[in-house]
Amino acid sequence: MSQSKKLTSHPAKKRFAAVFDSFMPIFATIAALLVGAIFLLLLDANPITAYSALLEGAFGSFNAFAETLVKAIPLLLVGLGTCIAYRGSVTNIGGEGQMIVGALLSTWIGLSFTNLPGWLMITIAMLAGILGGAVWGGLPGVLKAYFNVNEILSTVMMNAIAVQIMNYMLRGPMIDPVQAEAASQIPQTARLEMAYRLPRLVPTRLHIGLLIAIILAVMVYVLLWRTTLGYRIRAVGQNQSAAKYGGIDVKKHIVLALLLSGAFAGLAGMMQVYGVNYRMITDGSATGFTGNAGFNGIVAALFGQLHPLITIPASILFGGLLVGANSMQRIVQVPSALITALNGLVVVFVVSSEYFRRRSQRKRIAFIESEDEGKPPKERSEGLGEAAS
Amino acid sequence: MIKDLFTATVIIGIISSGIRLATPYLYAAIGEMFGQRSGVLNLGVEGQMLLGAFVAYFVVLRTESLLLAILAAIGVGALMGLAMGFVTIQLQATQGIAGIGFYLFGMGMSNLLFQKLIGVVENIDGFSAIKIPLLGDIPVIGEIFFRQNLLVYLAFLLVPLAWFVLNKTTLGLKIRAVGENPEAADSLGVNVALVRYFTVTLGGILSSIAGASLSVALLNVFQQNMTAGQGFIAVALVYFGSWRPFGILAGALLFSMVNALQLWIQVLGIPIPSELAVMLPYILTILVLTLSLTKGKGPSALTKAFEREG
Amino acid sequence: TQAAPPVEEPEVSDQPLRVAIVTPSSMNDLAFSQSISDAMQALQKEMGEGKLEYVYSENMFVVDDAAAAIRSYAQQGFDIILAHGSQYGSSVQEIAPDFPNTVFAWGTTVDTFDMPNVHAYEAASDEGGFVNGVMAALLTETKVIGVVGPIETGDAKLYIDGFAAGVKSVDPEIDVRVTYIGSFSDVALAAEAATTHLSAGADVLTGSAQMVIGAIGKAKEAGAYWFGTQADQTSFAHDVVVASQVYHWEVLLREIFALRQSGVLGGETFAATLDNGGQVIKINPDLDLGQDVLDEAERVIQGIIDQTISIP
Amino acid sequence: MEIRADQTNKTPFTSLQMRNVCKRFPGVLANCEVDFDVVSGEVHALLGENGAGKSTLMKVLYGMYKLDDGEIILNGQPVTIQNPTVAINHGIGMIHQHFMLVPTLTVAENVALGLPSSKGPLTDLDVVSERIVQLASTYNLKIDPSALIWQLSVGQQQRVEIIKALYRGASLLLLDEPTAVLTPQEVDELFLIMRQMTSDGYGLGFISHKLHEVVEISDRITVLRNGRKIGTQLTSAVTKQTLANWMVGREITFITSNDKMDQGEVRIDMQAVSCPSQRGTEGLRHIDLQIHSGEIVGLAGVSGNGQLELAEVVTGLRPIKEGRVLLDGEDITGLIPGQVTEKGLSYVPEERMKDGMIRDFNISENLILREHHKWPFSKKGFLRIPYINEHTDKLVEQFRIKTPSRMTLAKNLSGGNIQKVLLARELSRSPRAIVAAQPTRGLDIGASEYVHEQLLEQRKLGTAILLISEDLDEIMALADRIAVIYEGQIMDVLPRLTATKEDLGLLMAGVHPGETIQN
Ligand SMILES: Nc1ncnc2c1ncn2[C@@H]1O[C@H](COP(=O)(O)OP(=O)(O)OP(=O)(O)O)[C@@H](O)[C@H]1O
Ligand SMILES: Nc1ncnc2c1ncn2[C@@H]1O[C@H](COP(=O)(O)OP(=O)(O)OP(=O)(O)O)[C@@H](O)[C@H]1O
Ligand SMILES: [Mg+2]
Ligand SMILES: [Mg+2]
Repeated sequence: MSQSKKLTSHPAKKRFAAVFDSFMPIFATIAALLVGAIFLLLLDANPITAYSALLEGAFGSFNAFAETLVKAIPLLLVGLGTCIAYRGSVTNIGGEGQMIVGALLSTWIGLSFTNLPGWLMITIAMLAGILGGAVWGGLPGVLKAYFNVNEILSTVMMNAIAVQIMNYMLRGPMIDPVQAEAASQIPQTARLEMAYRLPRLVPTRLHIGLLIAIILAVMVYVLLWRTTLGYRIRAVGQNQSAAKYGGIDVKKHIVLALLLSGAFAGLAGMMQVYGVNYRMITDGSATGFTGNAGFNGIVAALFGQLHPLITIPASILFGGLLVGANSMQRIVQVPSALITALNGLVVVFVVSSEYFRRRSQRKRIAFIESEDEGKPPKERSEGLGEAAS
Repeated sequence: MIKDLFTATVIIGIISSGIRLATPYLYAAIGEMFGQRSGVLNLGVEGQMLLGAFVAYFVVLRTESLLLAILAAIGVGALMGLAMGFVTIQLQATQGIAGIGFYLFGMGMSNLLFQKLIGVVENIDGFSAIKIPLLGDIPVIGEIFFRQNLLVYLAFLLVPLAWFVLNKTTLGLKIRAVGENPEAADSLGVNVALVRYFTVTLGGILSSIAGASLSVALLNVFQQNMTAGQGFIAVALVYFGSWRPFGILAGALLFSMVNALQLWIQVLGIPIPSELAVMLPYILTILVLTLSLTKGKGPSALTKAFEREG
Repeated sequence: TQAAPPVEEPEVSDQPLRVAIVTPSSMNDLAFSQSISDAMQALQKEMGEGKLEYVYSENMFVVDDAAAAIRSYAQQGFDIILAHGSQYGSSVQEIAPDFPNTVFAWGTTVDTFDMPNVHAYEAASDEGGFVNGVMAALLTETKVIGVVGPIETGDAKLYIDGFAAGVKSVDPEIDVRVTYIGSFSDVALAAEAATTHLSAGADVLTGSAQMVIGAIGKAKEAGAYWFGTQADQTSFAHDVVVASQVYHWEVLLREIFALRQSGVLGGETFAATLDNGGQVIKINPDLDLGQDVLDEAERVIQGIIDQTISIP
Repeated sequence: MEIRADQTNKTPFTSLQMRNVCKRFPGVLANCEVDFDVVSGEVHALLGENGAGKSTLMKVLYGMYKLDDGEIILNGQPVTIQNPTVAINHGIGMIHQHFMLVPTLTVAENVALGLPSSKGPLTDLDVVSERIVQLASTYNLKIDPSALIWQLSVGQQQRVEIIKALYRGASLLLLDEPTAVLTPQEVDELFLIMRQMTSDGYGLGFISHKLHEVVEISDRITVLRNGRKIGTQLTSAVTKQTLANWMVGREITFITSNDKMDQGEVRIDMQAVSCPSQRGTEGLRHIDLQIHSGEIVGLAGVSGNGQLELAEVVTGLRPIKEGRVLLDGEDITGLIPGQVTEKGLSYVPEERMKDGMIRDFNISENLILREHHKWPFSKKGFLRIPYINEHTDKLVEQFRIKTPSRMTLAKNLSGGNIQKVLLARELSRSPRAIVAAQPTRGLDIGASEYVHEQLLEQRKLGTAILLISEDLDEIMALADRIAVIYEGQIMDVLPRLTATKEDLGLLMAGVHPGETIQN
């Protein structure tokens, strides 16, 4: 366990260690896949074939990479919300429900007004998605701040409620008129106007949502560490009683933290409709629509050490894993349940690898004369230890 | 139509459905409560339930032994709990996320094993109803309360037992102290990690039994994803019950009975959309908690990893 | 509108036919997805060694992932791609134009989007539902029948509506009570829904989708008759399952294969009906139902086939 | 009464030596080649500035920190103390400055925690309670075993800590600033107990910043500076002044304010203020109190008599039930804390880690807590990082905050330096009025001196200051007038020049001097 006490503080070595640390999630992913290889062997599949299919499917071609990015968009958006919630010390596991409500509201608007210019409708729809998510996240916020109802409870319950609302809307008021006539009555809405689709970036399914999400990531970074609002959310998250003493309205900022994190999920829901499916369809479950992004986005944020900017590559990596795993399933024909189990293993390994990253970081800090809290602005510092000797 | 709901048949039906539906919640939520009281939030309950449900079912299918089935479920639950413990206690991983990881793993694994080892569902002979002598003969009440299967009785006995362990034993004292102020407990030589390992493992075992109660006692089948979110509801019920066994009992019964009620609403043809009926238990649970005046404060060290510094 | 399909010589070679299937639940769900898997196995046997190959992606309940799978199979050059889920329509519509030589078949629906390489297929599950309903009406003594459904749409609703119509055609006084439990997987709630029906006086039950195994268990415990759909559920509860509506997709698939050999890649709609044998009512031979019930079922089936009986 | 195994098996304490102890934290060498020893029957005091490494040394001995280098020899045997359990088994007990108690449990439960029970797996709280009462009477400690910790005053909580150690058979007891939170009477009681313990053969390690206490109670004194040992002396051989010089490395003057100030208008005006209390016992009852511009009013009283409530009422943290508070004639009743801050009121809360600082924020972030939303710290909702950094550097230097960097998290500062950060924030904003609760608690003498200077400086600038302190010496040294609070009421307000400690003591006990004491 413990290594030699006296590390030589060789600068190149230290830099290497720092780089090594930041790749920790990737190593953890690889370790999880190695464990997964055992399952593959048990299932009579060749792990090497399987994993090269995974890599190929995620990053192997222009189109594969585009698919990975498409998958990463909702993960990144939900992940950004998670970063905010985490700093405000609230636990939002209602991403699934918030995505659904954001999608419902924006789809409803898109179907109600068919003659608007595309850019205008897209803007309105984004706002509607944000609004829907914000309401579905803000409500647990209000319940927590003013009625002391734990947000884990309320967000879990509200996920279930959102699914039922979606099922009702898609078979009732919002059903595709064609389906309303048909015998099968598939619970789906009509398709959005061509003009309303999010513009594509390159001739793949990759849409402009990626750019928007990346811009938002930078904005969340600025929000959290460069604005008074972010400062307040973090202060309330760390110590409510001190925040109150600092003149901060604690209840309001609890609501804000949940509301903002819900807003991002709502936008993710909108983008799934306007950027990918162009209509809403339900199979009766939340996952059918969200693809589990409400949960996986939390994981992506963790991959990104709950830092909005690192969450960008983290979402892409995680998106690639999900896309690649599906492709692996197709090529080596293993049951898809294996993919779910692997997904779980990766999450567990990555979240555990944080320990090793922290430990090695701490060790480094002890020998470099700076305290890097992972937060801006970075500063040099004088070691007291040196001064004392 | 609404007044049809106030007949004896319906009320008896709701109570007895409620008791059955509450059974898995009780196991899972009481297990989760122990973990949380010591400071560990486990969101992986759903995955543990699914694995427990599968393993118990599989063992009955192959051996027809209910005892072995429960032992196997206990074993699997303990393993999952220990793994969760290792990750969150030893490696100090963020608890919420680790739990989601174990949820996905348990769900995927149970599905995979089912597909590979069984494939096609069959009915099994699980725990059958036991009529408690005398009590079981009381009209109405006997039927509701005293003609259930063993795992149902045990679930309800678990509630006072959990209360007793938590409040009257040295172990319970350690659990409460560790969840509230691990530094203080540590400074008195309480092994914080060990206590947490114990509660998380116990939580895993109880979640696994919760799953088994579905597959080998209440339903006698296994189906992929058969828990359908019950593990998450169980976690929510711990908050509803303010981390107290009897509070959890109240929450589990409320949720389950409203769920039974919504089925009756549909059966009696009361004209509301079926989706609204399905939503009812979720809405009412939030509402009741919102309007209730006394809400406990959670254990202060909940979700906080403990590490002695320096 | 149809340009002649780009020449792809109908090869009479040894090359096997390559089919890819995308399904929303798992291939052994004893219901919807299993029915297509059974059909493929039947066809493999029928066509002989090495003539038919198939791969699948199951549990593709995420529409987006299903779309990726469909596109990827098309790229890999599969001959026929079965998008076996009503929610996959949009994806097929998007993808099919990019692969004009590939046959896409979308089930269960009737819409081919007027595309030359898209077939649509569906099951007239209301027909089987109607037959089941007629038998149920003849068997009930309490005049109360309970139905357990997942969500109130699609194939489940079609079956359940057909079932109710069948019951009413025998005796409009019979009470058909329907519960939708809002989920395809909550076995416990499905079981409790069945129990609730039983307490409310039902002595015959039916239901659709994979979570009904919970309900069948309760029917078995209470000795109430059960009617199944989507797969043969007799083996699951020998004593109470009266009849199951079973799909034989191979009937339709055979046609789709044959059309492809003759160069027709799409544009047709198929329905699995009692008439074409795509749908069969399997009656449990071990139950003593009484000859009149069997006769009546036979009469109704015949009536539907020769269209003397129409389902409202 | 049954005596447990763990109380009888322990070898009695004879001596302890720590040799060459080194302990490093990231960027800090907290202990470096420190020697420290205690023998049976003595009190060995540790002295040093804030951050000198005193707590660290004690925590190393108690197994809470791992030793980086050096050795520990107990009763002649070298020992390794990996964790507190080992320490307890060796008969070492520790009273932490931040109490190690579980607030939601009872006294008896806190004591019983971690010990084997006479009833096997079941708790034996009745037995434990009995023994607590017994121990308590031996050492004259009054305590109710069934009380919940959070309901107890700090003094009482400390007694629980002592009982916990005694109950476990500790014979070497380490006390880290035990007197900082005690009233003078409680300090006297504690010293009585400590003397009784040394005469029973206990060895005691003792940390305090109050030189008179150290001189009064200890037999030997070790001084630390910057993590290194400066020297060890017999207490009888040193004076307060030499100790002070040792610790700080320069001359210390003990300040008192003798200069008469011209007082201005009434600035803080409390009119018949009542409010509910913290624990549902007594709140404030019709408080009338005026503080003038350029005046320091000292609020004396035994802890828990309404000081916290009074401070919070003025600063807007606690709602007022009746009456009103004026600042420069303007009604500030019912304003929220942010608005009160806006009006120019500064507050130094007593529980600084809980109420005044954010543990996981760095020094910069903590320094802007009050005015983060105002120019020059922010502009249009954006923080002005360069200015904030500049500001931090200035205050770190001005208030001599000892820290590796301005990015250091508050929780990694020594207790005294945390207090300095807080004071820097509150005093640097040119307030109109200051409410300061126990502003020098836990500060070393150099720092206390500095704080006192600052308060007098503020007074010179015309600020109205309410100084809440349990340290009568501090109040007598600084205040112009002294108000005494008892059970939520102001007993009397005396000018400092005429006040005597005896009168104040009586008032603090709820008795007016001259009155006959009735029961
Ligand atoms: N857990 C820790 N992590 C990092 N640094 C620490 C930690 N504990 C103490 N330090 C640092 O070690 C040094 C010595 O701290 P210590 O608490 O021993 O001082 P002290 O003498 O007790 O001071 P005070 O009189 O203020 O209580 C300080 O610079 C402090 O910031
Ligand atoms: N949980 C913690 N994490 C990091 N540092 C801590 C923690 N608890 C205490 N510290 C630091 O450890 C050192 C010793 O803490 P301790 O509890 O002994 O307080 P102290 O130095 O005696 O404080 P005071 O001045 O109030 O007497 C301090 O520097 C404190 O800031
Ligand atoms: Mg200290
Ligand atoms: Mg200190």
